[in-house]
Amino acid sequence: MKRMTGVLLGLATALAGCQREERQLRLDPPIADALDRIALMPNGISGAPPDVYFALGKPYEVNAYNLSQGKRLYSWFGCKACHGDGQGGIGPSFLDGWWYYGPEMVSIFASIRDGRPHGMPAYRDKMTTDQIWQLAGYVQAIGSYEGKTAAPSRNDEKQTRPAENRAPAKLLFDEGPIPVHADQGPTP
Amino acid sequence: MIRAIGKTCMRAMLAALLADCSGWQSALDAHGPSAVSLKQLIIVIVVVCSLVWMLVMTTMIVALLRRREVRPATPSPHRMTVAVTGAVVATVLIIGTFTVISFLATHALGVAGQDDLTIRVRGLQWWWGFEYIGPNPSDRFETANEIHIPVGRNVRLKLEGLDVIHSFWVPSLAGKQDLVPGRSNELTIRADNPGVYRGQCAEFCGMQHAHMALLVIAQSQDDFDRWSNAQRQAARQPAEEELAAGLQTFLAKPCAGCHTIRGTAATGKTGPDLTHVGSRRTIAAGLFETTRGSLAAWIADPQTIKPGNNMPMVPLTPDELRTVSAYLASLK
Amino acid sequence: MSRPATTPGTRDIELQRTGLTSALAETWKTPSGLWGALATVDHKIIGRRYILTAFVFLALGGVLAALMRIQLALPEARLIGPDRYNQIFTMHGANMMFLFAVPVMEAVAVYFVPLMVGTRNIAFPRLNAFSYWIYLAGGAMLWIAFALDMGPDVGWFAYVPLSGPQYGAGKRADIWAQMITFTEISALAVAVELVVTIFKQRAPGMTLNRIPVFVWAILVTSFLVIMAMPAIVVASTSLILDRLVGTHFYNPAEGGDVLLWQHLFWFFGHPEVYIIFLPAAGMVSTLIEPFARRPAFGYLALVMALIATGILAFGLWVHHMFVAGLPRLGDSFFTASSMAIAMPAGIQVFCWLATLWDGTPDFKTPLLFIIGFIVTFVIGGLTGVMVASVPFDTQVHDTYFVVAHFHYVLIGGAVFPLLGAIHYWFPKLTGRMMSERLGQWSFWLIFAGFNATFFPMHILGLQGMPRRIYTYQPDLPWHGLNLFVSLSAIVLAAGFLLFFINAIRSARSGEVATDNPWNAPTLEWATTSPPPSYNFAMIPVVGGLQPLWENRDALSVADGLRTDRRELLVTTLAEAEPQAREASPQHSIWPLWAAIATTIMLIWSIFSPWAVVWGAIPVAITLIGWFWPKGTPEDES
Amino acid sequence: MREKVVLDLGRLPPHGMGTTSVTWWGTLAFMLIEGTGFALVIAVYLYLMSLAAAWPINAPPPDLLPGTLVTLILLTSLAPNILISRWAEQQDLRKVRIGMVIMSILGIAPLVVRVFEFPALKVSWDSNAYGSVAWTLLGLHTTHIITDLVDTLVLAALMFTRRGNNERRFGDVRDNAMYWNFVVVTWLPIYGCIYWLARL
Repeated sequence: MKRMTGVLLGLATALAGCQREERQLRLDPPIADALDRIALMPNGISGAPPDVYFALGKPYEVNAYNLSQGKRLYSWFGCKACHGDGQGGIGPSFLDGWWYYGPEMVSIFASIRDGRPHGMPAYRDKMTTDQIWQLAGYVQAIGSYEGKTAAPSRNDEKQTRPAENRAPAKLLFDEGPIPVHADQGPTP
Repeated sequence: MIRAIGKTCMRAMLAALLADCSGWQSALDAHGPSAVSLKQLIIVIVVVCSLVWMLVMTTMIVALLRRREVRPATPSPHRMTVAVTGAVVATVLIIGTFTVISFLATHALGVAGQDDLTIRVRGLQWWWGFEYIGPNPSDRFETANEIHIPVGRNVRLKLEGLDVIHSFWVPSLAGKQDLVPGRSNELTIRADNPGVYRGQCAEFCGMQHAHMALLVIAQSQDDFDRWSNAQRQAARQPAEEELAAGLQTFLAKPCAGCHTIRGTAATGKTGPDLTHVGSRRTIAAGLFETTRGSLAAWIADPQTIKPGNNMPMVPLTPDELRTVSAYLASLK
Repeated sequence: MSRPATTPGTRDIELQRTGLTSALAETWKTPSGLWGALATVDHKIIGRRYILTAFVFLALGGVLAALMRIQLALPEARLIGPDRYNQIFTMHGANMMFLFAVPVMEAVAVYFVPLMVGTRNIAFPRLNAFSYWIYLAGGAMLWIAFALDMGPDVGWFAYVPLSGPQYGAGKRADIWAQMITFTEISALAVAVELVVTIFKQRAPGMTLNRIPVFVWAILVTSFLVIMAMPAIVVASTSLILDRLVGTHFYNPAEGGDVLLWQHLFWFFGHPEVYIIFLPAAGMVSTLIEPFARRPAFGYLALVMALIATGILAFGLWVHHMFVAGLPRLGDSFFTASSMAIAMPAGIQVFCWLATLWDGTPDFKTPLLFIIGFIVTFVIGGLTGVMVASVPFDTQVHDTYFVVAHFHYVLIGGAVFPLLGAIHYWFPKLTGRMMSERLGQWSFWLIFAGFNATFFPMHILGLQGMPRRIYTYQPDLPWHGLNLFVSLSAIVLAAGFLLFFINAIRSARSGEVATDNPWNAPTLEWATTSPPPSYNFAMIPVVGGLQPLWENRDALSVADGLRTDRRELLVTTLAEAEPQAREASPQHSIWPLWAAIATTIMLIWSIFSPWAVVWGAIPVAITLIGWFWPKGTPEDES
Repeated sequence: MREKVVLDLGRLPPHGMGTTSVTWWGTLAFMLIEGTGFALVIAVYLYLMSLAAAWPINAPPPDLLPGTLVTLILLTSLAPNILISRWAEQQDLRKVRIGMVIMSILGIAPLVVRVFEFPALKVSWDSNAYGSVAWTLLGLHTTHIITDLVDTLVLAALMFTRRGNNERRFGDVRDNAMYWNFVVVTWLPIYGCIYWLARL
């Protein structure tokens, strides 16, 4: 029942306005909860996001506002401490074309929500579902090989790499001759 | 229908007239030296300008309605020169005086001494962070959206723009000054009478520019010392079990990710410091009076109350909501 | 110098009057049908389009204003959310400044300057066509973006960092910046055409001191456009670069500066106000003559005032930044300069009053609008003097006081004269008169509605109501006045509605106009209403400031121009002595292609920097096609 | 209204050259626009320079060689440029044709060197504000060289067609030459800015 309403509401929102620019400020609780129910493979790598995610039109990948909110959260929740601006550090890099758990949104969502072995903490209790999805979308955008037009531009800070809308991962990868992970191609 | 509109108009006019110099966020309701001098300047200039306007209007009305005799429509160069020079001289005199008095008034503004109370003001989307700085580190403490100042003392505000440009403006005390990222501005305010003065961000700063207010509470030195001592303390450990439960919820849920409550495990930095949130008159940057109810409403659905602000809607059970709001209200 | 006469029977002297007009009509005609509509280079057709489009944007901007007033009528109203509201007030400002105010003034000039200086077409007529298409494309882009929830939401001033890469999510700010590029291209193009037309195409004998004041105003305005608009082009381009390819013009962390934007923006933004006001002042000086039934008082003073304003306009941009924390001493200098600009304004007002005093006023709608203009503009000017004072400004800056101030200057100072001018020139635009009765009604509604709407905003500002807020809390003492303002706005809207109805009805079925219904003195009234495609069968020869008043029985003209090709007269800059018979280009479709190519390049470059490279190729091709000679008689020499 | 003929324009030339032609004035107006643009970007350069603690911002000053080379090429191009406008005035088709070819070459040459000038700045447009403004200045001037080069090439082609021998074409050649002078002259302050201010 709840899922049904969620899906319906999702469809409604999907129909309203331009996907890229529309700013969904308030995620209705039923949808939020539906979005939390991802089906993950047993090995924790990849899986399927809930139907409502598609009903909404993959808002966290294509919507500029969500992506920029994700960028905000990336610095607010201290992701930089381990991952830098995506170059990695204590934690893995997002720019080298190598995703330990795959580049799918669900995997990234799961990594943030439930944490991962070797030090990635779970943010389940620190962030809301909406926020985790926004952050996941942004993290995926950092490592994306084609600069999405919806991806955020640079911050008003010291620059450590080109902004997400310029596909830093691709630039780094092209820098060659031997990419960071020789075994990985530009389409992971 | 028509009558209804008429009535509303009348009521509106009346309200306007009554409201004229009242209001707790008005340049015409001055309670500090610089605001007072600004008010005087405003009145002088407005009066002079009104006189000029009436003069021009009378000239025009006479010009339009005077009875005229037939005469060749050729301007005599003499009258013209007289006319133009007259206009020039008059204008020069008036604007010259205005320039001089505003220059003097500018110099009167913002004269700060050494022993001043200093407050670091941080403008953020869409709330105000305040950090009291004293001679020794132990004096410093943080609060948000509300400052208390001792009456009759200069207070130096160090204005820092952190995200976008905001503008600090408490009309009853002083003119506005912008908070510009990458630059540091200063503003000195002083209140001569105790009272609560409202201010508001005056530079468009995005989605919730309309709801970025602050309160300045001017009180006697003793009251101020009492208040600042209280603010320096960490939050008291909740004794009652409901409040303890509230604290638990606060720590277990995302709340602690963004907010600090000194003396607890909550050390988030991106939201306002809530150590003594219960002691503040308002929440959500001047949106509501602080009550258990308003706190609960705010926590339950911040995006409906203040759309676009950075506080997420955290799913809570009714119990959690009750206890956490009770706990926050108790943080005096 | 003297060359063999061209093929016999093609010179106007050799023809009878009827033969002459039909020959000219044949040479200057715009081809019929859609093709003709797209390819025309007739300044009158393009000017009329320009004016019409600008008024459509005025109506749209008015709708936005109405929405804002509905939202603000009551505290904490929930009709419009903050996200939409920010788009709405940004659209309102950008639309009114860039798509209405500046273009409409240039549009009126495009239509009337060639007529008032007695030539047959504007200089560079194809550029003129191009500029219109570009303007149309820019406006369309902005409004389509708004419809897609993609409208700019950063204010018409687009201050960084709010509009910058970090805080301006999506493409909304880029839409704003690119709309600027569109409107600047068209404005600059028109400015060039007008300057050259006024310099080189004046009728013989129209020496500098015989140029109508309106034409002078347009000349000064065009120079303001030429000197000021590059600043906003630099600003918006650097903003797009910051957002798209990560330059650091406005990033303090990497050596950029936030206030640099404000300097660039206001270096353009303040002259912008005079780009809007000066033509209006020129209109007043021109309109006042037929309705005071006497020559304008103090021609020299009026012209000098225009020029002085134009120069001072560049010396006071900082008064928009008094609270940004710049050195106080510099601020005081800008206080002085900002106040100094009140002087030329004062002189003009005085000359107008003197004209009315000396003349015998004829209270037709245009004169009513002039009177309304003086009443409101003087208020706007005086509040301008107020905000020019630094300390005064620290209390009213970014409050409703300023909103009231600039609406008094822009509506009272520019729109009132414009509406008066539309009533006055309507016969020349359409060949029909506007209804006087409706005109009077619309004037009184607009005048009353305007003052009731905007005067209370002064008080609201002093009571501490900031600008650009989408709502306010009930415990603030503003709701009474806000409700009153919103109700008054209905009257104002009704007035404008009546004006539009009047214009549309009169254009269809108004009383047919004679050549010179107002007995006006300037050259545009020396030809038919509306003028023929070639404007004048024979180029008039000017002997004074009021050509049609000096010699009321006959108009002195010059002959000897060819009728088998589009030919007009080039005269000297100062004395307007005939220099050459110059050809004027025929209609061409290439400006449209060029405009389309440019539009594609500009919109594409919002999304990818490579658009500038690849998009430039079609632009170059269309331009070559445009300028490649086609062997028309106009190409002979 | 009756008309009284008081002036005969029949003896006037059917086309004006130089200051008599509207095109000349139009070119002048556009030069004024672009000149203002250049001046503003230079102003931005100076403004950012005045704010910076050290200038250039953590980058070495740019290499002098390519920029100086471009300057020399541009300056040498002035000579044939002035000649061609004189030939155009004399309506000497043959010389003008030769001149247009030379000018086309002298238009391409600086572009070739310009390719090496960008790396010689030794800073990327996205590394800091100094890089941004330096690249913008250089890019802005490069677009002007390109536009005038295209114009020159088209005119050159035109001069070899049957439409070439036409007073208007010669007028266009002169206006084009005038515009090239403008492109050269505006380069000098930009050159001083990019290469010598960064060395102060």
